[in-house]
Amino acid sequence: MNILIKWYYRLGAPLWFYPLAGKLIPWVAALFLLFLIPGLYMGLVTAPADYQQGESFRIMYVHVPAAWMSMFVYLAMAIAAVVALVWRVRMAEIMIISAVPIGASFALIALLTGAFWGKPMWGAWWVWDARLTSELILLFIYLGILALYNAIEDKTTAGKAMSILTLVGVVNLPIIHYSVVWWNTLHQAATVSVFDKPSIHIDMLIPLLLMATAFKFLFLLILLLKMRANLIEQDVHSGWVKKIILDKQAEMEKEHD
Amino acid sequence: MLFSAHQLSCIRSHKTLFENVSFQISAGQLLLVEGKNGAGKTSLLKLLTGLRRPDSGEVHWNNLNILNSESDFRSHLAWLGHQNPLKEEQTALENLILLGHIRPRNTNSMISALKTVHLGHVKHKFIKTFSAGMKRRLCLASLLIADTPLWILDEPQAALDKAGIALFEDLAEQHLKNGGMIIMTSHHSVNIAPEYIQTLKLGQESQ
Amino acid sequence: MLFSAHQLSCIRSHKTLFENVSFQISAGQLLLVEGKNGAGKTSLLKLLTGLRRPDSGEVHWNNLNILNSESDFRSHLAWLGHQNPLKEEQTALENLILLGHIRPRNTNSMISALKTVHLGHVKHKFIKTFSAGMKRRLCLASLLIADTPLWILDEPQAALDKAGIALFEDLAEQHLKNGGMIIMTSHHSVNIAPEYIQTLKLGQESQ
Amino acid sequence: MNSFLTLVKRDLLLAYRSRGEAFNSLIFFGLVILLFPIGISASEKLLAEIAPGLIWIAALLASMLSLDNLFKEDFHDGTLEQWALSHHSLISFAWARLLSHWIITALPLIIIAPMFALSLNLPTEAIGVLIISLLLGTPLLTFIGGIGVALTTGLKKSSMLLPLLVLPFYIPVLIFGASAVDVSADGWSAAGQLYILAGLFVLGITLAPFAVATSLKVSVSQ
Amino acid sequence: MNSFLTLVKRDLLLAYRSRGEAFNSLIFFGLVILLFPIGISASEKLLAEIAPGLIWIAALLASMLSLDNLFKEDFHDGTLEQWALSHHSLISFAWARLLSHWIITALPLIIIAPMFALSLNLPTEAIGVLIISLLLGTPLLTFIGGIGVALTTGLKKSSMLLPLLVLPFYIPVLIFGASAVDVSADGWSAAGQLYILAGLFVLGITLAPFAVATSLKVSVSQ
Ligand code: HEM
Ligand SMILES: Nc1ncnc2c1ncn2[C@@H]1O[C@H](COP(=O)(O)OP(=O)(O)OP(=O)(O)O)[C@@H](O)[C@H]1O
Ligand SMILES: Nc1ncnc2c1ncn2[C@@H]1O[C@H](COP(=O)(O)OP(=O)(O)OP(=O)(O)O)[C@@H](O)[C@H]1O
Ligand SMILES: [Mg+2]
Ligand SMILES: [Mg+2]
Repeated sequence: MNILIKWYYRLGAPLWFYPLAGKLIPWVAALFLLFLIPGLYMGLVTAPADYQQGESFRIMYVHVPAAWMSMFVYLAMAIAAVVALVWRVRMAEIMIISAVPIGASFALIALLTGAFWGKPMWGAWWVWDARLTSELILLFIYLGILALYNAIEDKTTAGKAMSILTLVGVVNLPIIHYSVVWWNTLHQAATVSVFDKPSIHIDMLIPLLLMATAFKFLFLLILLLKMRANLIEQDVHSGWVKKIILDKQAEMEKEHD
Repeated sequence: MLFSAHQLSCIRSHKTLFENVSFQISAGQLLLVEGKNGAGKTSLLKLLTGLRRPDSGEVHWNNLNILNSESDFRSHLAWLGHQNPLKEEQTALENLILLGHIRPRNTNSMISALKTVHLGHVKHKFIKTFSAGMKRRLCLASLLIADTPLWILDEPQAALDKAGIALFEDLAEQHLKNGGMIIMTSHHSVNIAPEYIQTLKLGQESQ
Repeated sequence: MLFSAHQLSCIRSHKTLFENVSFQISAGQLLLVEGKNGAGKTSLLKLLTGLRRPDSGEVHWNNLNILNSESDFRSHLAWLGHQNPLKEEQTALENLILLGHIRPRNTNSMISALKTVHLGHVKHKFIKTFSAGMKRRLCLASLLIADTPLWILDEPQAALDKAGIALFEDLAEQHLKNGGMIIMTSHHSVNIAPEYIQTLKLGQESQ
Repeated sequence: MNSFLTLVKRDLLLAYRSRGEAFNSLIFFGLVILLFPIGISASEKLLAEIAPGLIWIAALLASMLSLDNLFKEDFHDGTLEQWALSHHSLISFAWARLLSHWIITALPLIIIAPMFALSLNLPTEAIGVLIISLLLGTPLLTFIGGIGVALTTGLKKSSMLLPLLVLPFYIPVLIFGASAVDVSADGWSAAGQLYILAGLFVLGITLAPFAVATSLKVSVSQ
Repeated sequence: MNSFLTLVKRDLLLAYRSRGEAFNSLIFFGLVILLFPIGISASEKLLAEIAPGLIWIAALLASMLSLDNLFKEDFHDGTLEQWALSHHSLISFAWARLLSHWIITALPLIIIAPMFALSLNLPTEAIGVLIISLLLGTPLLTFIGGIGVALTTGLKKSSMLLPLLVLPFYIPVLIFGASAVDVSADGWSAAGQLYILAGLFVLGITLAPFAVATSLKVSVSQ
């Protein structure tokens, strides 16, 4: 436990986090490509066409991972919100605010791809069905969090307010996930489950899982980039940024010599 | 009883208002916070009450950080800010009753407190018909019915006329004599026996 | 130039605040309205500006009732109430420009007026980051750019620190020297050469 | 507890003193419903068809607009600061305000809703469900809205943010509330929708005051 | 004239600074329209049928709610008092405020209305009439509403009174505006309704500022 707390606070220190993130970024980017390329190839080329949906089902390889990620990102934010509120770790707040636009983008992608998919499948871009509505609500919650943070000038206050709102929004996650169970809807029921045998052909499943993993690394990649940017932006006036700039200058001078 | 601040600093919109402010007061002492307009007096008082968190430093009540022993500290504190926490649509007495619920009560009766601040004859009038000074007096009355040793007051004399200021000074001196503590700001001289008073000057540089 | 009040009286919620108030001031004079909290000082000033109608009596500017020669009177008047007519979302300079449009302008530049009240260095800052005293100073600056002989001011010194009060007294004395007139209220002593000052005491009965 | 009751009493008294304010949301509610027959020159059948949704939307809008006053006055006159610094917990303050706000703004609206429903030709059988759904739903609206208000109350320009913050949480309430009335107007059982509303009600009413109290603490520290 | 332009410029600048506020009525407008498909689970045909009325009612409500801010800030911070005591007439002040308020709150709404209209399946032919009717009608709403606000702005609890005061005058505008769109959606000419709106527009826009200025003078003297 003690180690955990120590680890926490070290991760909570910008001076420590900033260079670490810098080192991680190329690796995460490499992992992202490693999963993306075979995932795309298998999904778009080798996977068999669906007997019912034809080729249009291939949009699934973007839709489903994006939809999953829109929820995963939110979950990660909610955990960070607990950390931020209980232990007052500022890095957790930075993480949330950096993750919000990413999560919102995933939600938007899920909505758009879903709509494009829905037109041939259901004959309508949009229906007011439980899953679709709750996903739309998720997008609004993301936007609300972003707007709230930007509206409050004092960023300490803004961080706290944002964390509270993030936690309140968690109720929406189970609603999205179980909407297909609780209500009979047009939308597909769960096809992949941890406990059951998946109800999807293995040739379709593998690229889907590859894409889902690739999306996770994409999230991590953008998150690290954004967190670094947000940190620098908020702390321009503080000591550690100056120190990093000085270190960088010293490094460059060494290279010149 | 001991109230102390250690190395407080406060930053607002990237400007350091003050740094390394420390002091310590005990029973029967008054701390007068002075400073120019914009020196950060109001901001300092908010740190001392715990409404704002200091950007660095700590505030202690009986040697415990007030952020850790919140409820204990608060049951000893009476705060009066720039504004008057009064409802225009209620009478003076109704307002006082509500304010009485906020802090631990002592044994003084509401009516006698109102009389002390010369509002006895208007206790059933609505606040909206009060002038600026009358409202401020009613707030002072709320201090008299509270059983809290520590008063933190932001410009308590504002809007009071000369009689009102003299009254406040009387009440404050009484409170100090009974072993209370006061922290307050003021732009004017305070007529209280100097042996009670400590002064803290904020913001030496030109604003 | 002559400003005079004749037998003014004012009634608020069935209570007569004052009756038979009369005075007369001419160029280079200051009328200091004194009185306890709730005596009716603010109410009197509102009668003098024409914002409220007196319940009886008349106010004259150059021997004409101000209610009849409204626009002439108003182009000679600068009024500053309890509140600061400033917009939080605008900078000091933008606010001053707008206030400059309300009254006839004299030849002073805005920038020099801001410098006079020691706000030159924050002229491009938003009002919402100003402290109480800084806002009040900005309002004083608006008087400096107006070409109006008659100033009517309700507690102009409120919220000002000592330096601010001294500054105001300087400005007021300058205005009087130039043949202006001032009517103002205050709870504090006013440090202006006594030959300029007339005093009017409101509300003799105990409030 | 004592101070909780005092607060509720204070609020109700204040509301009574300035009666107008209490009728405010009621009038707005009536207005929205009233404007429709005028604006859409509709047949009775059409009106009856949209009646459940219309009443619920009117209730939602009225509730959202009345929120603005929930903590504003207490914030600006410093009362909130006083409560935040008192030895009582802010949760009881939040509870008291939310409860009395609901009594003042939503209860009258529920009482008068059947009248509007009938005038819109909603079948009499659906009236009971309408009332139950409003009784379960409007406290939710007030309590969820309270979180949004508490978060934005310190801001000068909060009004724009509020709808954005609370609407996502209002929509589910609207969906279940309106559809409960809708199905019962069509002669079906609305039990499912009402159970869900009841579940949300319990959840909201137990958790929201904590969120409100925490948010108020944050707002007051600005 | 100079001070008139300065005032308009100030208002637009302020609105730009606190952008949120300007979007306020826009968001509310969108909200009301959005809630309907959610709340009444309606068929596309039904939606198209109520679309003209719905859009007009949403515009009316958005306009009415935004009124609250028309003179409130100027009243409370003493700016109104200053203008009342200036040697300029209050009429130019009133004109400037009304004009900039319309630009800030109504113009964006008119620009975005066609989008909502299309999403509600309003026939494309009716879009033109919709815009013209809004262009003629919303200034009327603002100017008439301005009189109500000016009358009530000094009162502490003004919000309740306002709808009661202005609504009777809003209803004719709503009737002609909505029916203009309605008939043109059915393929008829809306010229009659638009002429009446235009007449009201001219009348309102010339007379209202006088009434507003007079009412403001009364309010400020309290
Ligand atoms: C705008 C419309 C749509 C939205 C907002 C949407 C939203 C979502 C969401 C949020 C998920 C993740 C659910 C979870 O993990 O619990 C998901 C998964 C999925 N969606 Fe969609 N969807 C839309 C349209 C469609 C359409 C038209 C289809 C195909 C007919 C489709 C097929 C799927 C499938 C197969 C999954 C994976 C289910 C699972 O394994 O859980 N979606 N969608
Ligand atoms: N909300 C805010 N945002 C940014 N800066 C602020 C804010 N409030 C106050 N300040 C700044 O903090 C400084 C101190 O303000 P504070 O109100 O503490 O001063 P004060 O000493 O109480 O002044 P006064 O005597 O005028 O009351 C001021 O210079 C002001 O510009
Ligand atoms: N809106 C009102 N309705 C009824 N009575 C009022 C109203 N405003 C003020 N009064 C009464 O008028 C009297 C004078 O008020 P006024 O504000 O003029 O006093 P003042 O001399 O300016 O006091 P202060 O020194 O406190 O500013 C007060 O006794 C007050 O009760
Ligand atoms: Mg201060
Ligand atoms: Mg006064």
